[in-house]
Amino acid sequence: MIEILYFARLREQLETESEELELTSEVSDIASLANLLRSRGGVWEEAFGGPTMMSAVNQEVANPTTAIKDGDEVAFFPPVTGG
Amino acid sequence: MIEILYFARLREQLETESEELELTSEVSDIASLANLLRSRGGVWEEAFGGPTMMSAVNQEVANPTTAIKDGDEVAFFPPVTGG
Amino acid sequence: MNCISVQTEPFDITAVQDELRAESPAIGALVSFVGLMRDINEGDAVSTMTLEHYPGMTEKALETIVAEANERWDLIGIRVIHRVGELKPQDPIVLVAVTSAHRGEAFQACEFIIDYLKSRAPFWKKENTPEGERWVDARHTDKEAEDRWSSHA
Amino acid sequence: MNCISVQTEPFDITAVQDELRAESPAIGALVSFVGLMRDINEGDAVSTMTLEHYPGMTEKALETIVAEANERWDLIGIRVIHRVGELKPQDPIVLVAVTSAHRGEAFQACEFIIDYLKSRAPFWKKENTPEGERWVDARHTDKEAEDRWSSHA
Repeated sequence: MIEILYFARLREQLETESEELELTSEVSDIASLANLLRSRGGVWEEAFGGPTMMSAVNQEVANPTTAIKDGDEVAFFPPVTGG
Repeated sequence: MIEILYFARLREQLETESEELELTSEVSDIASLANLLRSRGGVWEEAFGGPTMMSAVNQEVANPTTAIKDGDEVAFFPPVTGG
Repeated sequence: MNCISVQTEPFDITAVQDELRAESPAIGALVSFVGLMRDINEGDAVSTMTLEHYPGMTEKALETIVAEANERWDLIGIRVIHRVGELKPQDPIVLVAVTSAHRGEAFQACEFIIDYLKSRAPFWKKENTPEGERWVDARHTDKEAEDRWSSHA
Repeated sequence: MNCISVQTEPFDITAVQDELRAESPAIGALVSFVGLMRDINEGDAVSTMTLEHYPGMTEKALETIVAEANERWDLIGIRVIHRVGELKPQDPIVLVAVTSAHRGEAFQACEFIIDYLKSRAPFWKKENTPEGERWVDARHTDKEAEDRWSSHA
């Protein structure tokens, strides 16, 4: 099981703040998880089809090849705009 | 007639804060004025013999070729150390 | 000393700077950056703004940025304070203040921290304009500002 | 708005920054530098310091520096305050504060102004140490800091 968090514009677009997901063998890193989410179609396909998504694993900035394992906290969000 | 001002370490070394000087034909710029002052000997020769003197004419930073004319306010001082 | 804070309450720019410069008589320079909410963005009037963040990760990201600044430069103290929640025009959004013995290091570290914060720390701005709410898009120049520092590594 | 002041009285960093950032809702960035008196210089303890200046020329020099910063960058406000007379360790000596719409310009202008001030404005520091009074020598690094800006011209 992993926890997935969505923030800002993405949270509104997906109408989802967070979810729990059972890890399957097809999901090993950020790229494969994003593929799985995109395959849900609709707003998910739209949201995960673009090139400018940022991600984090256990609260540290991740990239497509960052590994995901059971118990991880994964987050997806748009480019940051603080400061 | 010009007014000459001396500041900081230089003022203490020369034991002079300011003086008035009648311009002669040999003084046309900062370099020739410094030569005249150096020719006084003693502490004047010491002070104006070094390479690191700064100068100003009418309160603007000058260099050896800056012209001096009657009525000018000329200043000599060590490199600045404010801020 | 280094302090990081993410808070909904306004912060006192003065108190922070006074505290920071009193920390050591070896401090010769204090450089501070205050980011303020503007009333115009991309040509439109903005009446209020809401700042969302990722609690937990935000603090971690700021700690990483501060630790990296301390590795790169010889600093005495650092403060990073970032507001979240509702803001009005002219409200301070972020304060980055750095002290060091000499000014060059304080200037570089302060700019480094705000550049990295802008492209790495998980904060998002949503503006209220006469046309309704809108999420602020990341500025291309912020990424460029961050990239500058890579060549120093 | 630009203000320059050379004064024997201590200055209020807060009041200056508050005034500066209240000037316009278009301000997105406030960068400030405070130069503080250190208790150690060149390895020796310093108990007090006296700052001498060239009245008249000092103000002219600061005005020239501020005018040049305004020509180079798109700024909203500038404050330059420099103390003269007797100072104690941890006293602020100089404040340079700059506001602009975006941070890059404010950072560059603030550093430019203090770099130029350090090598162009007629101030001289005399320190009191256990061995007696001594004039502070100009730091070579200040001249280098100023020279950096020539390549931008």
